[in-house]
Parts: sequence; structure tokens; C-alpha cells
Amino acid sequence: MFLTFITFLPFLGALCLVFMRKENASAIKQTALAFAVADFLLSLLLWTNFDNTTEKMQFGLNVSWIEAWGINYHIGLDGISLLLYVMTTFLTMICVIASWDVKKHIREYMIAMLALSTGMLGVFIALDLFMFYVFWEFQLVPMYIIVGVWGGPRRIYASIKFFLFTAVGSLLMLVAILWIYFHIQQTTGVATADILYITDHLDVSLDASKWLWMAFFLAFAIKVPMFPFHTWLPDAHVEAPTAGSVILAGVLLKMGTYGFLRFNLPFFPQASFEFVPMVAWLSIIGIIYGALVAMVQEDLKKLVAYSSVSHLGFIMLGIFALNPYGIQGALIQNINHGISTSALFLLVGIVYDRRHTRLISEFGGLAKIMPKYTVCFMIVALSSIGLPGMNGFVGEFLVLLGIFQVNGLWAACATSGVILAACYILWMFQRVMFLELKNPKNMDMKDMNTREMITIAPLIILIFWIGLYPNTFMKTFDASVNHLVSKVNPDNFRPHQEKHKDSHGEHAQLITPTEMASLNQKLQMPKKF
Amino acid sequence: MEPILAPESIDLIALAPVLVLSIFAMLILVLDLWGGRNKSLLVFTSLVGLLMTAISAFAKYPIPAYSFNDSYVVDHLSLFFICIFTISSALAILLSVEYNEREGIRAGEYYALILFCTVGMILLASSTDMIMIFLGIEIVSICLYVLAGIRRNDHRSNEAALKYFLLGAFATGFLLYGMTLVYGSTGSTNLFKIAEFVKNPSAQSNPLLMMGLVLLVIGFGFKVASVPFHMWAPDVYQGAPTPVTAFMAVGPKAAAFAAFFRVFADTFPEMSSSWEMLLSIIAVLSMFVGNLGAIMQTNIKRMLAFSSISHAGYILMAVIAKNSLGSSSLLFYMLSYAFMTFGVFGIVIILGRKGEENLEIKNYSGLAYKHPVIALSMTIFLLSLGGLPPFAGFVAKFYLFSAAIQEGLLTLVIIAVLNSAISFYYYLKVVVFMYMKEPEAEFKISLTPITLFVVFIGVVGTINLGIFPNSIITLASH
Amino acid sequence: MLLKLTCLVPLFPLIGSIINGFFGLKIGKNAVGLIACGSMALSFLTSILIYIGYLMLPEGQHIYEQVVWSWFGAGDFTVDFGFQIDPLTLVMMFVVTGVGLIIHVYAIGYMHEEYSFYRFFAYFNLFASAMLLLVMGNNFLLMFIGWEGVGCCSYFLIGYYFEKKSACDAGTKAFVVNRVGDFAFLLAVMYIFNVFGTIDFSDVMHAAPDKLIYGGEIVTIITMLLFVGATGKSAQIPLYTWLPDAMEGPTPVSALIHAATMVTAGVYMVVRCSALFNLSPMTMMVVAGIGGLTAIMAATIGMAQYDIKRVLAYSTVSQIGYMFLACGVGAYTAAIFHLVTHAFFKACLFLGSGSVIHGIHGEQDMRKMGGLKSHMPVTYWTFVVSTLAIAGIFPLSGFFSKDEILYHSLMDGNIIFWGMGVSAAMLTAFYMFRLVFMTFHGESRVDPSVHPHESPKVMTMPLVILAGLATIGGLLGIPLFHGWHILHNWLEPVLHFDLAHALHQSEHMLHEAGRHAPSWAHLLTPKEHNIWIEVLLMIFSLGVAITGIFGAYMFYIKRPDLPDKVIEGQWGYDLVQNKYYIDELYDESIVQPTVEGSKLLWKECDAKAIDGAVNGTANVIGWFSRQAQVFQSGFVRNYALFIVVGFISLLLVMF
Amino acid sequence: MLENTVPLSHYLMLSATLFVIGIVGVLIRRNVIVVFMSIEIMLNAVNISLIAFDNYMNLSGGQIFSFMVMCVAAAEVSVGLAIIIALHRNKPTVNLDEFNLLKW
Repeated sequence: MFLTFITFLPFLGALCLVFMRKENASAIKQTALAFAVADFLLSLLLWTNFDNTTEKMQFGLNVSWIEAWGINYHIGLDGISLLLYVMTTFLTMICVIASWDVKKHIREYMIAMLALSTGMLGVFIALDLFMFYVFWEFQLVPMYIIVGVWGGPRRIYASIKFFLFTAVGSLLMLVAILWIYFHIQQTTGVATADILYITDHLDVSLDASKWLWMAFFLAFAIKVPMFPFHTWLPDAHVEAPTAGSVILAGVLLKMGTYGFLRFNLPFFPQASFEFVPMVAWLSIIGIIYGALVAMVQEDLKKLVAYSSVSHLGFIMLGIFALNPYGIQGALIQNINHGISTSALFLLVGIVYDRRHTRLISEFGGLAKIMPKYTVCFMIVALSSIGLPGMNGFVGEFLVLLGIFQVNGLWAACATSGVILAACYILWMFQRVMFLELKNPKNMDMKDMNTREMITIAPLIILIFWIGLYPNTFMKTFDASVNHLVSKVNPDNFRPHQEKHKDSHGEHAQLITPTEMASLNQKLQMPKKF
Repeated sequence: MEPILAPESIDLIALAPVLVLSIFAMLILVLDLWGGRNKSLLVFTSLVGLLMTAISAFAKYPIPAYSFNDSYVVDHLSLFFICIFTISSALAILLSVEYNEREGIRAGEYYALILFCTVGMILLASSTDMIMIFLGIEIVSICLYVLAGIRRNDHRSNEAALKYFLLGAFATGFLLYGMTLVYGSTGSTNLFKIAEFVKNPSAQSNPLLMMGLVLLVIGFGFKVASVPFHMWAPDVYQGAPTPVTAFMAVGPKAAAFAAFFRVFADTFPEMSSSWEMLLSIIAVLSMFVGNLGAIMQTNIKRMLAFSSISHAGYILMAVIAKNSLGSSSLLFYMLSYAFMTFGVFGIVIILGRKGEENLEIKNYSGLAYKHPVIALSMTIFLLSLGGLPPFAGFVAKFYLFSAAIQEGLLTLVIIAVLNSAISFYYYLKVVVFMYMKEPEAEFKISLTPITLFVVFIGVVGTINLGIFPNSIITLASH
Repeated sequence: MLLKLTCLVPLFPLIGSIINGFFGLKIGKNAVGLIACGSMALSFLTSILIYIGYLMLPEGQHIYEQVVWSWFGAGDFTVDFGFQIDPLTLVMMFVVTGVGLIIHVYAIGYMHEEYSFYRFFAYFNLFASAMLLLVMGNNFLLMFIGWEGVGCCSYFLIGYYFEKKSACDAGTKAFVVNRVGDFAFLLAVMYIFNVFGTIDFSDVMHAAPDKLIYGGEIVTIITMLLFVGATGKSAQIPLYTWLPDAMEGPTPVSALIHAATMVTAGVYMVVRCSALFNLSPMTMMVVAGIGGLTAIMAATIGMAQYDIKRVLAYSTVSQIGYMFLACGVGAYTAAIFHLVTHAFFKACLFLGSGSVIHGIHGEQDMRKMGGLKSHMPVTYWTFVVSTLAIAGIFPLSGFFSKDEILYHSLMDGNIIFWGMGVSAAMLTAFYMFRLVFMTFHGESRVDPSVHPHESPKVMTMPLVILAGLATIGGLLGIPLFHGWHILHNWLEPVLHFDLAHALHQSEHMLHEAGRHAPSWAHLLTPKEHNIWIEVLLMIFSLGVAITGIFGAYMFYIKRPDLPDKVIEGQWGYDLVQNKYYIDELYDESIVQPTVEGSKLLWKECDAKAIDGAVNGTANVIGWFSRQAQVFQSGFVRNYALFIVVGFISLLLVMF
Repeated sequence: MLENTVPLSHYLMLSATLFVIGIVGVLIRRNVIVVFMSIEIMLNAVNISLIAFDNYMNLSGGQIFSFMVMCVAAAEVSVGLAIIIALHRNKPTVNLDEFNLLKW
């Protein structure tokens, strides 16, 4: 019940705003903020009361919704969704603050923002396919409106592209959902779309499960977005208002990765295993491709957008390493990307507000006039290139570690993304912050004001917190991940799984003595010189 | 030769709704003589009539009950449809009131015609005999011919009436011919007898019968405006007075689908192998042509016409599915479709000006910031038509697709979902204009209470069916 | 228990940098300087206390580990935020804190005119703290924090004058090139975890002989990767190009980061992982080879440079090459020994050059110096001492460390390595004295408007101290007689390696895997320490050094016209002076293609191909919809025609 | 009696022919009235086959049906003519092709 309340609280706020006069903007903003903050604090309560030791769903509620179809209003949080849930409320709050200066139709803006928040929260708590789909589609609309109304010059194109792109994917997912619904009905005789039930009872032939997997994959891959489906992202990001970009990068993309963890892996473990190479290569291409393309962007936001493509590639790689390192890394990387990239967008937004341009060539030498801004930007930039001691590193390392267990080559390719990340971020940073302050338009730019500080500061604190003591966050999903891994562990499907006593410490199962020796022998011993 | 109509086989109670409604219709004609210029009395009477009809529909119990040698049936399907009809007719009448004021339509028979049309629909939905079906269709059509042309001095209205009339009659020819052939090859006009007859395989391969089926498909296909028999729809929808358009898009269509379902899914299930293909082709064509046609439209009525064509395409899937889920999803779809459509057209009327003006989509620019509530409800209707949760349209589509999936029509469903993706484009186009463009001219919109009330009902229905569909689904799935 | 203080050592500079960073502007320069040096001094003292504490450890225990908190982990992978104290660490700690402290003091004087004085010291302290993390971490990842941390700080400090494009470029270049090394380092760490199931130094090093087969592929790959990481950080071939550019930073930075501490991190890491390197003869050979090669190449380049700091930079590269040469032949002690002495004299040299530059107002080109001896005596004498040290003149520190390396490269390595070493030694002597002569001797070429002056005390004192250290540093390792070599005995517990045991383990593993081990007997023949050979070598290399000095004397004092004659139209000279065109090569072959390729990828692949497909679909649909409209002609008979056509086609479908 | 002389197929042929004639008429003629006539022809073609069926299969439903058809046809005529007249008021022509305001 509590969970429901938190989830729909923002929507409540939106309703309140509907009845407020659009004239007194300040009241509207304050109300919105009040609701957002309240929501965030309450969600923190969830976190504090969360039991880390179990992978079971918590704060659950399961009441019948459409009896005729056996569809329930079933919600709950587990380790996989908890942090995403909290991050959603958190970023909503940040966004409300960050959009304080929106002048155009502020009331509609805040309504959309709060409604969006509810939609996203719903996605993370839904434990019924039907309900999940409802929220999944519902949150499109406010986002569409936000991009389309408060966006940049090509906003209409971008918003429609965003909407249709996502809709196509999710509609195919709908078909898959229906198919599963009836399949379950036939096999178990129970008409239900309950995710947990399906997770336990779904048994389909490998071929069928591959098709279903594909259907889900398309929906989520578009959302993530993975390499060939990513082109909506740069447009959406560039056109969206700052807060829009923040939500987009911070939460919406995570819904894709969340989908993989909640559906593809547990529903179709074997299919997932079969598809690992494809996903891995797509992600690797995404990592390198995104980084390379980001390097040559002239628009700051576009650069960050492509960098997200690259980062999300890491997350996908981690998920499909199918081992605890990878998946935990992916989960924490979810959060990290949410924090770092959101911060980057906020920072870009700050200069955009002052100069109404995002072209890198327009800037240069800002470090001289905006020291605070420079420091913040530097910290965030470093975190997004995964400097150890900051949040990015923890996730990236675990992900790479995980994928290394699967295939060293993949790990190597993916790691090269780390180098490229340094290239594009630092090059951009140099061109924007350093060098001489040539452009006269920049001469009188103000440094960050208090409100902007308030939006950035918490993110920076988190950057270091996660970087130095991530256990606070990682212990929440430990149990869930282990449970998940036990389901999808590739050893369950390996054609001939060699199980042998490991005489070489607990890690011989990673490199077996035989493998080791064979590897070892490949090399000719050089003569002692 | 046994007597065709044995007196005991006539069951007037079963026939109650038809009788009640006819009586009220005539009553209106009479009242109109003395009523003078004030039409509100007529409106009131017709509404009462519809209410009475709805009530009297439940007079017969237990159901299913048959009458006129099993040529008329009262069962769940027909009952539910009667409810849909009464609701839609009532909404249509409510929509008309102020519209007629504005357009200066003084004709009192307008309401009578709607009621008569409703009678026809009821017959159509509850008849199990081809003769009855024919009569029903004709009653409906003839009323609609007149209604379409009721704005006598308007060229477009006339033209719509003419086109509808000629093509309608033309299609009727095909329908009749089909019925004849079926009759000739089965020896009966009664659907039950026919069903019995076609049970034995030898009859199924009779070319006359098959030919007849094809012709029937054309006849019904025309009535539900499915491709390639849809050509009349855009023109007529555009030309006819807006309330009539809304009415046409819902009531008659629903009735035709009811008959369609009875004839094909109930009567010829054994022969599905032969007609499934036809209907699938028609369905797919309707979806594509409807959606593609709608994309380029600039006039909102015309766009909605095309969208209704595509919806016909979706609904055909229910007929193809021909299972219990199919029928119930048909019911649910039609009901939610009624709410959405009347809502949309209500708003079209609100924004329209005298003489069917101001119907271009670009006239909606910036509506959201002049009249947020109107714009919001419009958005809700459009998204619901597109099939976006949490609105009625989504649940309906979900229901429909699940029926099809249960029947294993996977490809059809996939095509359907891709089409609804396309449809989002033009539904969103309107939203784009309302929210993302600046107003072109000053809005002079007629916020008339009754029309607003209809819109309100539409919103409530759409959202309610979207979020709490359970009760209706339980009713529909009997 | 004094060792409990361990975690404070890196903490002090961190706090210092935070204070300076946030309040630097308000509290004023003196306070800033005080805080910076104070924090360094504190951590230096703490190191001493820790040293005492370490000595008090019970017999047999020679590693003290302190886990501050558990950093992160997943599944059975966990990594602690922990420090370890062992002889090697202690040596490095002293170098970092000690030399660091001195240079901090120097910097107060050198940077005094700067507006963003506080920013400099914030970075400087941060660097010190990161460097301490690097040497004190008890596992690879914690080392990696420091590893990247120092890289990051050097990025800041190189780009300290961020309005100069060259400075920014140099900074970015340094960071990116380092990243290439880190990339390899990361892979190595993952591989190590994959094999050992842990990444704690003590466990890995202890388990190495039992898990890895001598000369096997795994250990070779791992060590190769580690070494690539080292080349990145320590500016060895092929990743050395960033170091000379790094001279864009203020001179104290060059002294601390690019001479004394950071660039030697690679050496430290190799020594730290000696247990792994010992198992892979092939890697060892590569390490030695690269080291020697770098030593020579950098030296040759150094001969032809005119920027005083660049000369020193190349000399640094070359000296580090020495250290790797030592590692490569298994003389880890020698490597560390040279690392220490090099820290002393090279720091001194840099600071000296800084003092020169300071004295003639920022001029760095040696062709515009000369005859400064009289103007800045202290600088001159300290400079000369360090130069003698680096040239390897008895009895200065450089002499001992270098000769130990040369000796081992002959005994444990082969004649080629030795040859490399010796020739490098000669070149070093030559270009260092070229530097001295061009700067301090001869007639002044200084632009008359500036009046050279000696630097203030705060700058000269450090020079003196360092010069002193450079002189006596050799005492750490008197090679001739065993037991006199303090450093060797001190590091013994860390570097102890039992080849026989390792080979036995390998055989055991191979047998278990059903393979037979090759004969390793020849590896186990003991080598006796031959004093006379060593003495001989000493004398020889001394001679070599003197030759080099004499050459320099001939060229730049006796016959100043000679150099131009010699280099007259010498292609070799151009090659050397242009640093073998390596930078250009990299730029042409890697940087440009990447950028161009990316542009192509963006414009063609992303915009045209992928997005084209997306918009293409939309356009196709639009086209169809326009076609669909055409049929809607408005003529009744066309509509009727459609019905009929539909009828016929349906019939065709039906039958 | 007729049965033996003229087989059912002839009647069906006849009605089919008439039906097609009607269709063609609708397709090619421009005059509203004539088009309308052609439609009537189609309906009567149907009637013929109905009666024929009844006659040959000795049923009666068809006859009723044909009566219904006639009534309906009559009704349609009345409405149709009314529409045409209304049309003629606004636009004095019976050429069908001139009625295409509504298209595309």
C-alpha cells in the first residue's frame, strides 16, 4: 500500500497542479517541488526498510485488477528495482529544481514532469506483464510532450521519432506478452500475467523462446538504446530541455536494462545464453562506435548523448556476462550512468541557459571566469571516464571483470572504450574550459548560482560515495543478483559441462588445470640467454 | 407447404425493444407536427424512448429466446449490442441538439430517423434469418441516406447522400445476390438451418455457396467500410453532418459487425478455411489503407474516417477469430469505440463553425493553451484510438489481439500492431498541433453545455473502460 | 602500535589539498604554502614512525597489512581499501614524502608570483596523496587508484597554464597515453583475478609459483600486460612521447612528478610483481630489451635538444630505461637503488634548471644562456654535483647504482644489454655536460635586457639538500662485499625468489595435466659473485663516463665551432633532433586516422545509413499514403469499379 | 409444366447476366437516373434467381424474400429520388461526374 502511495504521489501532485491558476508560477513550482521532495524522502524510507538478505519481492501488494483475465495489480520491489526506483524519485526532485527557470507554460511542464515520474516508478514496481506494459507505454506520453513542447528547434521531429521508435518496439513486445499469456494458460491452466508466476512456470521450446526473446529484446534494445537502434537518442537529447535530457538519460534508458534483467534473463535463460555473442558484439560495437562518434561531435549534448550509447554498451555487456560480477557491475553502472550523465546534462544546461548555444566551438577558456563550474564539470567528466575512486570505475571494472570470465577478447575490446572515453571527454573539456577566453560573448558569463549548485552538489557527493564506498548501494541487490545468476548460469546449458575437482584454488573453474597447462605449453621456452 | 408464420411462434415480448422504439419514433413524427420550432421536446422524447428500449430489451427472460421461427433471437450478444446502440444513438442525439441549432437544421424527423435507424440496427443485431438481416440493413441504410443529406442546402451534404445512396444500393445488390445464392445452395434463409446444412462436408464445396459467401463478404464489407469497399466512407463521413458522421461511425458499423459475426463466425465456422483467407486479406488491406490514407489528411473528419476504416480492419480480426473471445472482444471494442468516437466528434463539433467550417487540423494549433481541458480530452481520445494505455482503446485492442492470438493468427496480430504504430503518427499529428504549435487565429469555439456533456461522458467512458474494465469484460464474455 | 598510523600517511596531503582547494584564495599564499608543506612534513614524520613500528615487528613477519574498509566486491570477488607496509613500500614512502617535501618547499619560492598559487598546491598535495596510495596499496586495484590518480594530477599540473594551447595538449596527451597503459594494466588485473581468485599482492605473489607454470603463456601474457602498463606510466618505448611534452608544466612539477616519483611508478610496479616476472623469462627479456633500447634512444635525442628541461626529460626517460634494464635481468635491488639515487639527483637537476629559468625570467633555450656560473653559484655547484652523479663519477650515488646495473646486465643478462647500458652511460655523460657547459660556461648569450640573479633561499636550500643526498646516496648500496649492500638486505624479504621451488611446482602441474616438463636443469646452475669482474667493470664504465665528459668539453668549451661542423648536413642529426619523428609518426598513423574515421562514421554511417534507414521507412510510408490517396478520386463509378474489382479478386482468391 | 423444359441453370444464367448488365450500367453511365435504374436491374436479377430457386426446390422462403426485396426497392426508389431532387435544386444537373467536391 505504502509503495502504491509513493508511486502515485507525483501523479496526485500533477492533479493538484491542474487546479492551480497558471498565473502564480512560484506557487506552482513550490507545490511541484514539495511533492517531488516528499516522494523522494518517502522512497528513502523504502530503502531503509529494505531487507538486503532476501531476493523476495518486498513492500508487495497483490490485488485483483481484471479478474476476467486473471490480471492483478501486483507490485513489489526487489534488489534489482529498488535503487532504480529511488533514483527515479531522486532525479525527479533534481529535475524540478533544475527547471526552476522554465518560463513557458510552467504549470503544464510540472504536470508532465510529475506524471512522467509516476509512469517511470510504475514500470519499476510492476509485477504483472499487463500492468508493466501499461506503465511502460504510459510514460511515453509525458516525455513526448516534454520534448515536443519545451524542446529545441527540431523538437517535433525528435519527439515523434522518440515516440514511434519506442512504440514499434514495445508493440511487438505486446504480442509476445499475449503469446506468453496464452501459453501459460494452456500449460498450467492458470490465466495470469503475473511476472513471478511466469518466471517460475514458463516452459517453452527453445525456438519459441528465441522468438519471444527477440520480441522483448527489440523493445528493450530500442529503449537502452543498443547500437543499431540508437539514433533516436541523440535527437531526443539534443532537442529535449535540460530536465528532459536528465530524466531520459537517468531513468528512461535504465528501463531498457531493467527490462533485460526482469524479463529476458529470467524468462528465457537458455535463449539469453544462446544470444550472448550477438548481444556482446552489439554492445562492444556500441561502446566503441559511441565513443568514436562522440569524439567528433560539435554539440555538447550530442556528445554526451553518444557517450551514453557507449556507457550503456558497458551495462549491456555486464548483464549478458551472466555472472555475478557482470550483473552487479551492470546494476551499479546503471546508477553511475544515471548520476554522471545527468550531472553532465545539468552542467551543459547551465551554459546553455547563459549562452543559448551548445556548440563547443563557441566556448573556450571558461575556467578563467567560472571556476566553480569548471571544478564541478571536471569531477563529473572524470567520473564518467571511470577514474578510480569515483563511481564510474566500480561499475566498469566489475562489468569488464565479468565479461572477462566469458571471453577475454570481448573484455579487451570493451576495455579499449576506456581509452576512447578519455579522449572524447578530455578533448571536449579542453576545448570548452581551457585555452584563452576568446569569444567576447562569453566574457560576462556568471558562475554557477546557488540553485544550480544545489542541483549538482548531491550528484557530486554521490559520485564520490559510490566511488569509495559502493557497498551502501551494492549490498541492496546482492541477494537478488545471486538468485538471478543461479537461474541463468550458463553451466545449466553448456552442452558438455566439465565438472572436475579443482586442485588449484577456488578459481580453477575459471581456468581449469588442463586449460592452464595447455595454454602454458603453447609457448616455446626461450633458451636462457 | 407448412405455414411460414405459425401464430404461436410470434413472441412480441422478445420483440419489445423494436416495438417500443418504433412507437416512440412515430410518436416523435406526430409531436413534430404540433411541436413547432422548439425541438427540445422531441429530443427529450427520443431520449426517453431510447431509455425505454434499453430497459425493455431485458424484458425477455430466460435468454436466449427466439421468435418468428427462430429468425429473431434475444441473446447476450444482441442484448449487449442493443445497449451499445441505445447509448450511441442517445449520444448522437445529444450531440445533434446544439449542432442543429447552429447549422439551422429544423427538421424534426431528424430524431425520428435516428430512432428508426436504431430500430434497424437492433433488428440487424438480433436477427438470425437472412431476410431479417436484409431488412435490418436496408432500414439502417435508408435512414442514413437521408440523415447524410439532411443539410439540404449544402452541396457537400447532398453529394455525400448521393454517393452513399448509390453505392449503398449497389452493394445491397451484391449482398442480396449473395444471400440468394446461399439460399439456393442451402435451401433456407435461416442461419441455424444453414448452419446445420453446411455441417456435412459435401455441401461445403458447393461453388454456388462459396460464390454466395464472397458476395456476402462484399455486402457486409461495404457496410463496415472495409477495403476495397470503403471508398464511400471518407467522402460520406466528411460530407455528412458531424453528429451523423459520429453516429454512422459507431452504431451502424457495430450492427453490421454483429450481423457479420452471426453470419460468418456462427453460421459458417466449418467453412472458415474458405472465408478466413478473404477476411484476412480485407482486414490487412483495411488496416493499411486506413492508416496510410489518414496520414496525409488535413481535414479532421476525413482523417477520422480513414482511421475508422483501419479500426474496421482490426475488428474484422474478431470475426476471423470466430471464438467466444472474439465475440466478447467485439462487444468490448465497439463499446469503447463508441465512447472514443463520440468524444472526438463532440470536440470536432465544439471547434467547428457554422457551415461545417474550421475542420482543418491546423485550426487546432495551440488549442492546449487556450482551452487545456478540451485539448487534454482530445488527446485522451486520440491516444485511446491509437491504443495507448491506460485508455479504453488499449484494453479493447488487447482483448481483440488476445482473441486472435488464441486462434493462432500471429501474423495478423503482428501486422495489426505495426499498423497501430503507424496510426500513432497521425493521431499524434493532431496532438502536435494542439500542444506544440502557436495559435494561428483566435479561437471562436462554442462551449455548449450538452456537447460538452457528451465529451465528458466520452472521457469518463474512455478512462473508466481503460482502468476498470473488469465489470464490462465480465458482461461481454458471457 | 605505530603501524596503526599507516592510513594517515596519504591522508595528510589529501586533507591539505582539500583545504587549499576550497579555501586557498581566502587564507592567502603563506598559509597555503604552510599547509601544503606542513601536510607533507607530517606524512614524512609519520613514515618515520611507521618505519620504527615496522622495525619492531616480530621476527619473521615482514609484511604489515591494514584494511581500512572493504571497498567493493561481487560474488566471490572482493577488494579492500587496505594498505600494506613492507620494505619496498617503506623505501618508496621515504622517497615520495622526503623528496616531495623538499620540492614542496622549493615550489613555494618558485610559484610565488602565481595568482592561482593555491590551485597549484591543491593539485600538488593531491598528487602526493595519490602517489602514496599507489605505493602503499595492498592490492592491484588500490594501486590502480593511485596509478590513475597520479596520472590525473599530472594532467592537471601539466595543464596548469591552461591558457597555453601547448600546455593543454600536453596534458591531454599525457592522460590519454597513460590510459593506453592503464588499459593493459586493467586487463592484467582481470587476468590475475581469473587465475588467482584474488588481487591482493601478498596472496598473489605467494601463490604465483603454485599456480603458474614457469615460462608458461598465462604468466607471460599477464606480465606483458603489466609491463605495457608500466611503459605507459614510466614513459618507455613505445609510450614515452608524452613525457618531453609534459615539461610544459611548472618546473617543480617536472621535478616531483616527471623525475622523482610518478614516472618511476612503473619500475615500482614491476618490482612489486617480481614474483610474476621471475616466472616468465620471455617477458624479462622484453623488459630488459625495451629498457636498454629506451635508455639509448632517449639519450641520443637528449644530445640534440636545446630546451634545458627537455634535455632533462629525455635524460629521465633514459635513466628509467636503465631501471627497466635492471628489472629485466632480475636485478630488482639495483633498479630500486637507481630509482632512489635518480630521485635525488634528477630532482636536484630539475630544480636547478628551474632556478636557472627563474633566474633569467623564464628563458628555457640553452642557446640563450651560458656563463651563468658567476651569477648563480649555488645553483651551479649543486647542478654540477648532480650532473657528476648522473654521469656516474666515483664516489657519487649515481656511480654505484649505475654500475650495479651494468654489472648485473652482464652477469645475469648478456653482452648486448651490457653494451646498451655502457653506451647509454657514455651518452648520458656527454649530453649532461653539454647541458652544464652550454648553460653555465662560455660567454653569456643571455639577452642583455635581463639581469640573471641567484634564486632566493627557499629555492636554493632544497638544491643543497638534494645535492647532498645525491652525493651520499650511494652509501645505500656499497656493492663490493656482501652485507655492505644495505638496500639489498633490506629488500631481501620482498624480492626473495626460490627458482628451484617454482620449477618443481611447474613440473608437478604439468605432470598432473599429463604433460612432461622440459629440462630446466641449466637454469639452476648457481652463479658466484665475482668481485674482480665487478671492479673491472667499474673502472671501465668510469672511463666511459670520463670519455663522455671529455667529449662534451671538447665540443662546447674547447672548440665551440666544432658542433656545427660535425652536424653539417648530417641526416642522422636531423633525425635525432626531431626525436626520430616518432610524434609525427603517431600523429599520422593513429590520431588523424581515428579522428577522420570517426567523422566518417558519424556522417556516413550514423547520419546517412542508420538514420537514413529510419527516416527512409517513414518516407516510404508517406509515399504509399500519397499513392493511396490517388484512388480516392471522388467519382462514384470509380468507387463502384473498386467494389467490382474487389469482388473479382476475392473470387480469384476463393477459387 | 416448366420444370422439365427449362433447366434451373438457364434462370441462373439469366439472372447473372442481368446482374452483370446492371453492374456495367453502374460503371459506365453518367446519368444519375440511369445508374439508379441499373441498380434496380440488379435487384430484379436477384429476384429472378430467388423465384427460380423456390420453383425448382419447391420452397417458399425465396418468394417472401423477393417480396421483401420489392418493398425495399420501392422504399429505396422513393428516398433515392428525393435525394436526387434535393440535389437538383442546388445543382441543376444529373451528370454524376459533376458531383465530386469530396475526394482525395
